[in-house]
Amino acid sequence: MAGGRFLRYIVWRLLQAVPVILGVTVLCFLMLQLAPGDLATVLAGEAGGASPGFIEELRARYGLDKPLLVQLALYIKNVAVLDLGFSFRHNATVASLLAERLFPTLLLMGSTLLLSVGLGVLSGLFAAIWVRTWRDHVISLVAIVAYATPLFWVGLMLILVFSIRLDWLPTSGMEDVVAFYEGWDRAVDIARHLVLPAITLSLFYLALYARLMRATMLEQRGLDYVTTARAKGLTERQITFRHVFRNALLPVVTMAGVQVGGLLGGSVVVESVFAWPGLGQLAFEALFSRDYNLLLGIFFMSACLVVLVNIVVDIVYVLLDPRIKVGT
Amino acid sequence: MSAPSTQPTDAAPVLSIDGLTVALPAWSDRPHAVENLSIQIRRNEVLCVVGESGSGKSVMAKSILGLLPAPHVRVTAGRIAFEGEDLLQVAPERLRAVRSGRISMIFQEPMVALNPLMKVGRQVDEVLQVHTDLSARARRERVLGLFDDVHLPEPARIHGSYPHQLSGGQRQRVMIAMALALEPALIIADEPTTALDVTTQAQILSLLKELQGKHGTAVLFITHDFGVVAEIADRVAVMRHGRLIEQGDSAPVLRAPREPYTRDLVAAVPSLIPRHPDPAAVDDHVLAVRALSKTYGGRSSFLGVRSRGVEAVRSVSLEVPRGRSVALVGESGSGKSTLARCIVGLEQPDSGAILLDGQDIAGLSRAALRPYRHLVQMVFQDPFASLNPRQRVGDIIALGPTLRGVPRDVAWDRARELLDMVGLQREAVGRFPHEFSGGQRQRIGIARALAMDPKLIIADEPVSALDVSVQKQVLDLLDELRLELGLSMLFITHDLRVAAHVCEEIAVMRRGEIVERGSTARIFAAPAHEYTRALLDSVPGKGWEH
Amino acid sequence: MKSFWARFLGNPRVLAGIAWLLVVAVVAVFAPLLAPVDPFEIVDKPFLVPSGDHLFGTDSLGRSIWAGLAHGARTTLIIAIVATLSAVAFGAVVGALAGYHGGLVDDALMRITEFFQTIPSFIFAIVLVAILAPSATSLVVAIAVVSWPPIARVVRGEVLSVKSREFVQAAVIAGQGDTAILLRQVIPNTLSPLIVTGSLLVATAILTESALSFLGLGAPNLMSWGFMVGAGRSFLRDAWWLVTIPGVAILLTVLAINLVGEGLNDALNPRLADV
Amino acid sequence: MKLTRRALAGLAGAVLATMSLGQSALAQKQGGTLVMVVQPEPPTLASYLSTSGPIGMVAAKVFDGLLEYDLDLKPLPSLAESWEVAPDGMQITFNLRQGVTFHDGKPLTAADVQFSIMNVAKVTHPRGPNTFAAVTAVETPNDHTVVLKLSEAAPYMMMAFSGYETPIIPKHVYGTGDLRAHPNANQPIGSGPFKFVEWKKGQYIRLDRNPSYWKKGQPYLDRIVARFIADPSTRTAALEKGEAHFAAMGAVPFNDAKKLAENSGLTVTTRGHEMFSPLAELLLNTTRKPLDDKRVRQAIAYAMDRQFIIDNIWFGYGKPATGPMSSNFAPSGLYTADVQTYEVADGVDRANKILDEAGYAKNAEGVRFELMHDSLPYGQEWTRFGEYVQQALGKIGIKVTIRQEDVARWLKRTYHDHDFDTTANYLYNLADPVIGVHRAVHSKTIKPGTVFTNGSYWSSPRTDELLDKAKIEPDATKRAGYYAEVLKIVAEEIPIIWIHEMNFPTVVNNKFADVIVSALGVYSSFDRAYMK
Repeated sequence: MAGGRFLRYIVWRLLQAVPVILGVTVLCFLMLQLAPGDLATVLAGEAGGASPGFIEELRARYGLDKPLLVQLALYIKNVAVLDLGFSFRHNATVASLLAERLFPTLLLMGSTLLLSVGLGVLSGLFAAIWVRTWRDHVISLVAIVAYATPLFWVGLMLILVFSIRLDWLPTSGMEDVVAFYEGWDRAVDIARHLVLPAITLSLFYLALYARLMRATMLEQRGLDYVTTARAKGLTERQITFRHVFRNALLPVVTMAGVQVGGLLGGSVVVESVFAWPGLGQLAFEALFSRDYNLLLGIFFMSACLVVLVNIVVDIVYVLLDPRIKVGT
Repeated sequence: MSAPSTQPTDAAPVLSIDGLTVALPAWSDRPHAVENLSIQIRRNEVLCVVGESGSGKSVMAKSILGLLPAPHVRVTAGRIAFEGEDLLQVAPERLRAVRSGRISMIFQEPMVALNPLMKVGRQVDEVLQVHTDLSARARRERVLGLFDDVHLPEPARIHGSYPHQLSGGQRQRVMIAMALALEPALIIADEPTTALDVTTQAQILSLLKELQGKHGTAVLFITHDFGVVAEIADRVAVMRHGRLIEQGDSAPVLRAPREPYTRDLVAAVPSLIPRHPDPAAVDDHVLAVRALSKTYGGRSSFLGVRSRGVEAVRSVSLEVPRGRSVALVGESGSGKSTLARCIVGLEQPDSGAILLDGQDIAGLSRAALRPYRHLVQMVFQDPFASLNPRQRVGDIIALGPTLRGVPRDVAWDRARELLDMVGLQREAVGRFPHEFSGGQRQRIGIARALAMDPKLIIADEPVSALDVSVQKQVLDLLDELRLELGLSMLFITHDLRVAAHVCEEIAVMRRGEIVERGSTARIFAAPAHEYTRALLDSVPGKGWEH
Repeated sequence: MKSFWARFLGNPRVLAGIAWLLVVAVVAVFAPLLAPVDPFEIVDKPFLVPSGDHLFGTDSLGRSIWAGLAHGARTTLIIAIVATLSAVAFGAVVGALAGYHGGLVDDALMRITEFFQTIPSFIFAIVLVAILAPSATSLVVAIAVVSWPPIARVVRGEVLSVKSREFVQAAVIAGQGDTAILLRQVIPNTLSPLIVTGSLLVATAILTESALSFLGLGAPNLMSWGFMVGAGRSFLRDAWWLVTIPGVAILLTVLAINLVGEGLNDALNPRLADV
Repeated sequence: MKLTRRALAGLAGAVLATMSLGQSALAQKQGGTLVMVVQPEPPTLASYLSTSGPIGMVAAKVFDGLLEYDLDLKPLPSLAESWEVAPDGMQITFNLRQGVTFHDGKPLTAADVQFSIMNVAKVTHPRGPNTFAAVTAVETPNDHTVVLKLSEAAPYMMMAFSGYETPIIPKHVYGTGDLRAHPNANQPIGSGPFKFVEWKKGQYIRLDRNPSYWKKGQPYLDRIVARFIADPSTRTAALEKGEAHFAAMGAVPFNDAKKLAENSGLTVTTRGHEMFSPLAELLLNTTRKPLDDKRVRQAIAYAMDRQFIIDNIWFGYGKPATGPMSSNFAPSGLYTADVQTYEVADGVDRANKILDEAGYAKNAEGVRFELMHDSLPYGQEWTRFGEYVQQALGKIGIKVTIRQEDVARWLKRTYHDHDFDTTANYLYNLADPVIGVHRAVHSKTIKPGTVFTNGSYWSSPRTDELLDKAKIEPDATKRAGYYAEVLKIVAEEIPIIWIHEMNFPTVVNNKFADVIVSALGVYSSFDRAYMK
């Protein structure tokens, strides 16, 4: 495919994403207005009390006294120039608060995606190769149980076993706050902290992909092109790896794209259990303190992330499947 | 190239199947797919195995190379002797060496028989890679040579193409190149032309014949089409319900079959000689289409990227005289179905007129169209998709009348009569479609069309999905009903034999245009347009008349 | 080909799933007879280990875990099923309209569906529950609101494929109106994938309910398994049975639903099962 | 210059403190990092704007106050080397320590104190405007003398000069720009023992030793890191594993604290809350029927089994309360337990009898009337408490439905809309009844829209009068007399069902010592804490 055409496709997809993201923002904005109580009350409550005059002053200051549509228009106008506003609770710009959470979020999301897709595809692949043997049954059983296990339960159990009983890994956080490692040591330290949350969050998706991969592998194996390959004299291994594998990967890629939104959401629980400084936890806090600028910023950013990942998935799809045409 | 050390003589069979029995899983409607089957195929010979669906011919073909879908379908008895070995007994490695090395296979639908994600050159190359020690460069040369042998244009371009970038005929040529790669002793071709257009089919058949003659390969050719048999076979084996009915040299079997079943089958093939005499000219037209055009797609987006649409129908004019049957003949993509869909109001034409009993219905809204709906009814191609699986036959047939205000019990009574008329039991009203066979469902479809008392019936390939014997019955039924009820019919088909059987007039369509129109007798006798001639030349078994 | 029921009930996984679901259903229906106390009532000392007196022990306030489990089965199932039904109903309507009408209607509806899919669903559910204040109704609403988009997509895809089938064209030619075609011809033929997706959605709904309860957003006044897990989470290490028993109940039920749902799928689309 | 009795006592305390410091200094070495769990993560570090716990826990290490307080609430010198209260109580003079610098190197002067009181505490602080209501002016005769002019005597004010309650902040930093959205709100600059270094949002705040702290050799710790762990079970795990060394104010679940106390590497103490004395209460809306009926309120009070609540919800961390004042005020003589008690063995019978007599008959289902209880959204314990209330009141024929809303809604419903039947709460008594007790029952504190005030809307002219007298009464015995009567009246009227005095467990890793040395507990500066 021509590079220029590919670039045009990406630009086209990005342009297409604009109304979606805008729509999500408006939807969220209006939804949040339904919640009683506002930032001023919460701040006053948090501060330990304040006079009514002071609360009114806070409202005026945060623009909460303006009519709803004016607030919305102002917000959209600002978002259009990528100004996500100011979090009065944190006394910092929303952009800076989000920026701080971006790396941990992407790290957790990325490693979870990698782990779940990688291991999920592998275990699905082997389950399909060993179909109807005890090894297939073990993989399938583990997958279906993992698929049914509540996330938080897994998290608590992993801490109990691997941190407290075995003392192999830290319980929580993203890095050691006594040592404050630098450079390479820091990377290793972060990796050690990442292990448990990433495993917890991947488990469900890993099971999902393993099951999907196994099913599509089996489905693909019944197709005619596999019979052709067999008639060519290829070994089963060659058929599996040269022909079936890539075809079976396509639905998994599609599913992975769909799941990114879920991944961001599911991370609320994991981040809370493992004290991982991601967007999910921030969203949780922002919601309960009615810090709507921040919460909307988080929705905005996660919408962007989801849209971006979907574009990436589409590109991967184009690369994997020559039948998909670019530029339509 | 490794030639076998002991060259088999012409008399000795290349492959000999003895007492082959293939069991079906317990839940199937019969215990065996193939039962005690014995056939031989000799060098330099084309053996056609003919049979209707469910005869076990494909299962037999697949069992030769051990390609049955294990573990449910498996060989339970018999021998498959090939070059001194029993293929049912050899070790897996040996079987793999035989596959493509000594016996290769061509499948019905090349689109799905090729890996969609792999360039076709690589897919052919794989055969050489697995079975020979040739270098990559040498293999590429060989693949390009093979592509040339099967008359693929621009072999280098094809080499780097994906299956979806090729036409159906080109794909099948790739499959043939793949089958020929190692000059095997035997090629098994499982309905290799069924999915192709008539003209392409003719080309592929002649290619196979040419290559077979050149290499002296034996070909086991599986087909349901006696025309194809007549075209290509040296010998014929007829199968039914997993058993061999008769076998022999093709000319005697086709001319004078011994077995009644074979006789029925042969008799069911419509003749190429038009059945209806040249009709008198009539001015009274039930349907007149005037300069009709229809373009698909062509939506513009806000970025100003405007995709060009497909002109499916280009300024077509056509008349169906009252009481006549007109065949609309063309290959896939010729626009014949689009034209039909415009006439019944499933599509809105872009321009032109559709005069139904003199009333222009083109461009009418769905509501405005409703009073005219009953005038034109349609019989569909796919007997499985055309009946709602969740409705009773009575409701299916009575739908149109009840919508026009006929009380339900009256409509159901009429449905019973209609079922009787199309040769089904009256009790069928209370049953569901899945309880019927394909032919029976097509009869239900006809009954549904008749329930509206239409003036015109549009039959869109109504028999192409049916077995030969059933095909004939449905065609005859349609013809009888038309004459008896004085209906007019627009019959859409790709099969000139079918057209000759039921239609008085023919219109030939290509690329959205009607290239030739005239009485069936005239067109068969003296085709004016070169495309019509090509179509007639491509009809398989045209020289054979039983 | 075996019949649907033979394929469905001949599957041992399905039988195991159905058996467990039956047990849960019986317990849920007969909870007032099987555990004739208010599940919130303090019946004995706190933290009693499972024993003859209290089948599954007591929790941190001395409430019977068995009573909680039995009455909680009701709440959990009702919330999950009502939420799923609402999601299925709404998703099916949106998907059917989009798929059947195509064009602008399709574009608009699918864009809106995309909005809902772009917002991380669990965060969305949290926000909804917080806005509506935790209650059985708001849990149902929240779960339904985040669950309908996949249903809409499935139904739209099915409708698109069914719509192009010839019997729908036959109905058009017979003069049947759009709404009638959609209701009589199209929708009945999209039911099987809808049932499969819907049944699996019940499992997801149970997990979502328990995760929300874990975060303290469960319905007050109603005993549910998620509530029990949420209330017992702090005592995981001192009194394992507080969390483990409802946790296992959730796991087994979700597992059972998945097994049955998959069995349904395999039985309705026998292709895979017979490879 | 005449020193008052209190100032003398303060001086004596200071001397004692210095002596004890000198003695133990031998055992103390410099170094070590203390990781404290702070829950939840503070939104900012502007303790001059907010009394929010997490903010104070961190900011109190960065900002000094004019005074410190020991475990018995005795004021000790800090930035003020000495102080003097005029005999009529209308003037307070502080003599500032010299040579104190802020973390940016600039010297601390009287102007900074003046700014911190007049422009900050009296204006932006949530409690300050009340506490310092009597302050009319702050005079600075020279760079190290500060004189507070009062409109009336305010003896309670002496308890409000800690670095947590009234931080002294640099005028040259916070005096410019908008104080309520100041860039340094998240990067505080003070004169305290620890300097702010960095804040990784969602993870930790890092404070490093201030080498030029005015207490020679102190602080001992090199660093304090405040870590944020949202999940309570994980917090316990981190403490057990030694990844965190310190947790206070409910950061550790009460049941876990009990278990951690058995861990040989950890010490659990309940000291360090004397300055706060939180009281758990069942708050009744006395403007609603039938809660406007004293007899109904008394019946409800009888129906509560306080010891059961303490044992099973707070796992023993608490002591039954007798009224709006904590027994922590017993040493000052202000507290009395001589009031009507509801902690009786036959509480349920008495409650039923009272309600029967008052004419609230049970219907066929045994229900007299129904109430809605709003659970306090500050943690699991309060959810359990709500469930307990539901059960306990069920026994006396009151059907309770629970409503669970989030903090924003609860605050609005309780203090803004006043739209509730019953709810729970815990109010701090703080260092003096004037600050902590008056707000719960005085008619002046019935202020819709102001949070953590008189939520029951109950008051009486007599109690108002007594409270107003107690506020300006310098004589402790007289004050005690006023309060004794107030407590008696309130216990009988029982507009709020006081449940228990909350004891928050503080968990300290045994590697560290002298962490809790003040009534302010976790809200103190940790300048004496050291690693063994």
